Amino acid sequence: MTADLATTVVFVLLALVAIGFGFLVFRVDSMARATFALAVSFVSVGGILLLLDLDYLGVVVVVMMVMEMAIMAVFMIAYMMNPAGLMPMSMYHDKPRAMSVAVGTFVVLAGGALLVDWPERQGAPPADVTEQVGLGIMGSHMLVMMGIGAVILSTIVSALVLASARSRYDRLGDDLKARPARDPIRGGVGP
Amino acid sequence: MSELLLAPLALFLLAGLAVVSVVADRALMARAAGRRLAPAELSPWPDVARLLVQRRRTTTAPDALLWRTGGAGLLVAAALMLAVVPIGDSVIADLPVGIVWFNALEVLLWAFVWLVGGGAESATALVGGYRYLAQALAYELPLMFALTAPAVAAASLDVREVVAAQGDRWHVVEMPIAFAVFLLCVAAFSLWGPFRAPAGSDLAGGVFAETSGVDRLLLLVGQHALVVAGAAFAVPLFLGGGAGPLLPDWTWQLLKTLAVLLLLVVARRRLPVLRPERFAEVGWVLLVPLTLLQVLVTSLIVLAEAP
Amino acid sequence: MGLTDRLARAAVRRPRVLLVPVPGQRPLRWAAEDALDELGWARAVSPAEADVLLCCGDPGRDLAEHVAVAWEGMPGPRARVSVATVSDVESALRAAVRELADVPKQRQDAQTRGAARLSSSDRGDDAEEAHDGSTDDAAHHDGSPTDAPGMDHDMSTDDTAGMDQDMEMSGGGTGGMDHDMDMDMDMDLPGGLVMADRVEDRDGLRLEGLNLSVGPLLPSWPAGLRLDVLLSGDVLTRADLVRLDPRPEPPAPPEVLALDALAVLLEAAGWSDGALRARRARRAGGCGPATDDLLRRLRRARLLRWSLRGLPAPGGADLVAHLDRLIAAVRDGPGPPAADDVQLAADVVGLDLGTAALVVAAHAPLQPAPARV
Amino acid sequence: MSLEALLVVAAALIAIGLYGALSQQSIVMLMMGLELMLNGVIVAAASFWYYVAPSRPDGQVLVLVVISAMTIEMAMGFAVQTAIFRAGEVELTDEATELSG
Repeated sequence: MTADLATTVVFVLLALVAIGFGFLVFRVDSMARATFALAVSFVSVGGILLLLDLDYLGVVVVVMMVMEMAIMAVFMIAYMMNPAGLMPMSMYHDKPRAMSVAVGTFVVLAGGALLVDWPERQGAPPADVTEQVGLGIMGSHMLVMMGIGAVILSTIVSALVLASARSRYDRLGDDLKARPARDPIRGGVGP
Repeated sequence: MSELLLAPLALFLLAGLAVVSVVADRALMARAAGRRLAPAELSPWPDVARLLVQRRRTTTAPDALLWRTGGAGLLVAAALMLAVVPIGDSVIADLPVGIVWFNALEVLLWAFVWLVGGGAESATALVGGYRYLAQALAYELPLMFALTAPAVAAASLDVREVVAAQGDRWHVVEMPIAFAVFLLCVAAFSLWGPFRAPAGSDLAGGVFAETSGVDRLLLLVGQHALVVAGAAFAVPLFLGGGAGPLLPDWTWQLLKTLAVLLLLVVARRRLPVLRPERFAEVGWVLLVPLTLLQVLVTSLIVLAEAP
Repeated sequence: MGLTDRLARAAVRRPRVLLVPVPGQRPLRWAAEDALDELGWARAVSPAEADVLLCCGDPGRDLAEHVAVAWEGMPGPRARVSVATVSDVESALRAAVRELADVPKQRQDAQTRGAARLSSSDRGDDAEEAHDGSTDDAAHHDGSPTDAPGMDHDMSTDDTAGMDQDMEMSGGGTGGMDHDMDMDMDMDLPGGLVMADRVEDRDGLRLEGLNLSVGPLLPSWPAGLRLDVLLSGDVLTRADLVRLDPRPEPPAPPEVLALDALAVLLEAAGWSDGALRARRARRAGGCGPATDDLLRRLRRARLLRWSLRGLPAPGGADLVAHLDRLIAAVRDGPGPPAADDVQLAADVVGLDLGTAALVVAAHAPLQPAPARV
Repeated sequence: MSLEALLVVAAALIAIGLYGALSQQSIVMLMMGLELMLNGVIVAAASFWYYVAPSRPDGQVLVLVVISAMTIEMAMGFAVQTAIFRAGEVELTDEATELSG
């Protein structure tokens, strides 16, 4: 039973960290801290996934989310009027209403979680959990992943189109014949 | 070997190899300067002592919490990377997803180095942080694909399985591109040699610019530890782990790690810094397709050899 | 006692030296660099990692202010020495080591600094600065020990007193974080800094500008050159070039000048081994095996050329052409071209901070054209 | 550790994320709120997999889908932010009013 107890303790710790730092995101007065509070929250959720035997997904959550947070930190510094976290940050609108909506949501969701009679566990986790998800996305759930692939591709394209001010006419001239292309940074690959 | 002894042993080896990298580096430097090699000159001890004696320094309004977190993070990440490297038959942390674990720690470095740069609240350090992320974006996908190739060949993310899958033919034979890209990425995530632009002298030290005393010592130790951890990880992934004739497993593993480490040290002295804004294009236009091709080739080999 | 003692003794065996090149004193810089190379001591790239501040000559008033800032930024134990003649270098370094090892003196230094810092947080002034006698109001001298190395700037400070100081100095166009003021929450920025507008970068994004003074104490940086730049992210959107206390350099053989230019350029390109070899060749006077070896390596340096190509160089052309010109100059070609400050200030706009430093380094050892002196 | 406990944690994360998304003015902070909500969804999906149907991959696949959704949201969020910033230096939600009547 000691293993169970240890798991419970670790779970409670991770859950508290995930929730606590999640709340800190909107409480701290510097953007850098907000971003990294969110990163800590994600890492704890990754830890919770590890407790559920989801080794691969747990580590992948850490990979994806820490990367996102690091990029986010750059965007925050670029677009907010606070280049280095110099000004105390407080930008709220509708704080009381937001709080009441959030509390209401929590009561409904948590109440549902506790009151609903959840189905019994069917079957047991396979020996290799990672293999299960791998076979899943390459077999029975392939359509899902193919759909996501298409969405990701279109995201890449549309995000670049949205974010970039330059088009191929800016790079290659009006007749698309300018060589080498007129790039702000030149000389990586090619002339 | 007892699992309990393994962790201290690994830390000891980490420290030893880090010292070796410093000594080799200083020896190469003395050669370039045309000086005679004196033992006293090779020792890293005066540098360590200097930083231990030096006072800590702070900036006008640093985010001390974040700054210190980042500073300690490098060393912690390196130690955790080593945890999944098998030494002989045993491994400290028997994770079934060791390769992704390595990747996750490498990604944590993004955050740590960014914190070191951004936490100081100084313009040069901040620009160093930007550079690290710009560089990281350029090498991350190639690194992921380079890690994918040995995993595909072994049909497992477990580092020990990857070693077992190699047998006589090391992975480096069939995936040289992945090996080269992996080493390049090790240099890149440890701000090493051609990839030290984020801590470059053109930015007065970049992310390290504001640190002194023990803070700097911790960062430098962490940096060297990262290089060692990267070299140690390359061995089970691409160089057959402990496989080799006559000598016992762990000796071969140590020798191979040492060889990779020295290769990285020589690269550091011989190559100029790659300007990050130019490397970005190389990463995306050249390395991503190359590593993808590598994964394709590896998959075809796996299929061809399937019973 | 044993360990502490040994620690203290080992700590001064290989100190890091921050070199201050002074305009008109090129031979002193060469002597100092050669001495460091021979001892195997590394040069500090920032005050934060420096133990010894070595002035190669007597800095003029403007440069002295930057030196004072750097001195304040050194963590300690620290020593400050100055050389007047080439033969002084070694004794100066020895004196610096003695000073570093002088524990009571270093302790006292730390205590006086601590006291100065305590009182300065009340007055928004710095004792060290005050008795240094710098009275030039236009120059930026936030003497806090906390400034970025070689770059004066104030990222942030909470106390209003410090900001007031910045405001009166912002007339000099240096330092001070620039904020855009069109948002309400910005209005109570302490001290009411003079704001720069958002500036357009090369991608057409209008981010907030940051005024920054770059140099003159950066590694591979021309003696007494300061760039006052407006940064958008890490891209320079405006650059004004200032020569502090300009003085003509004594003449030297063209091949030695070319080797010096190579050494500085290679150091800036992040190839410290190459720079080391170039300095060796320079010490040998531009002939002998060291020079041949260097030139052979330079001709083969494909990665270096890849890194340099397409960047603006002194006298037109790109840095690769400049490199080739310097290589030729070592053998028998004409000496390196003259620096053109107006061109340089225009060239660096649109580059990022690091690339700009590389372009500046290519100009570093060159004499400014006479009209600008 | 039980399904109920995990779901309460998920509910808390979703609620905090919702609070952030509703109350923050900055577009980037709003996105952080959304991320936090999806974070809660990950916990919920993983715990359903573990406690309800561990023998089927559906729960795991759902987690992968949520992770992809987060990255897509992030990429598009930054792209839109860059675009409207380019157009009018807007970085607060209240200032992005082109579509309001």
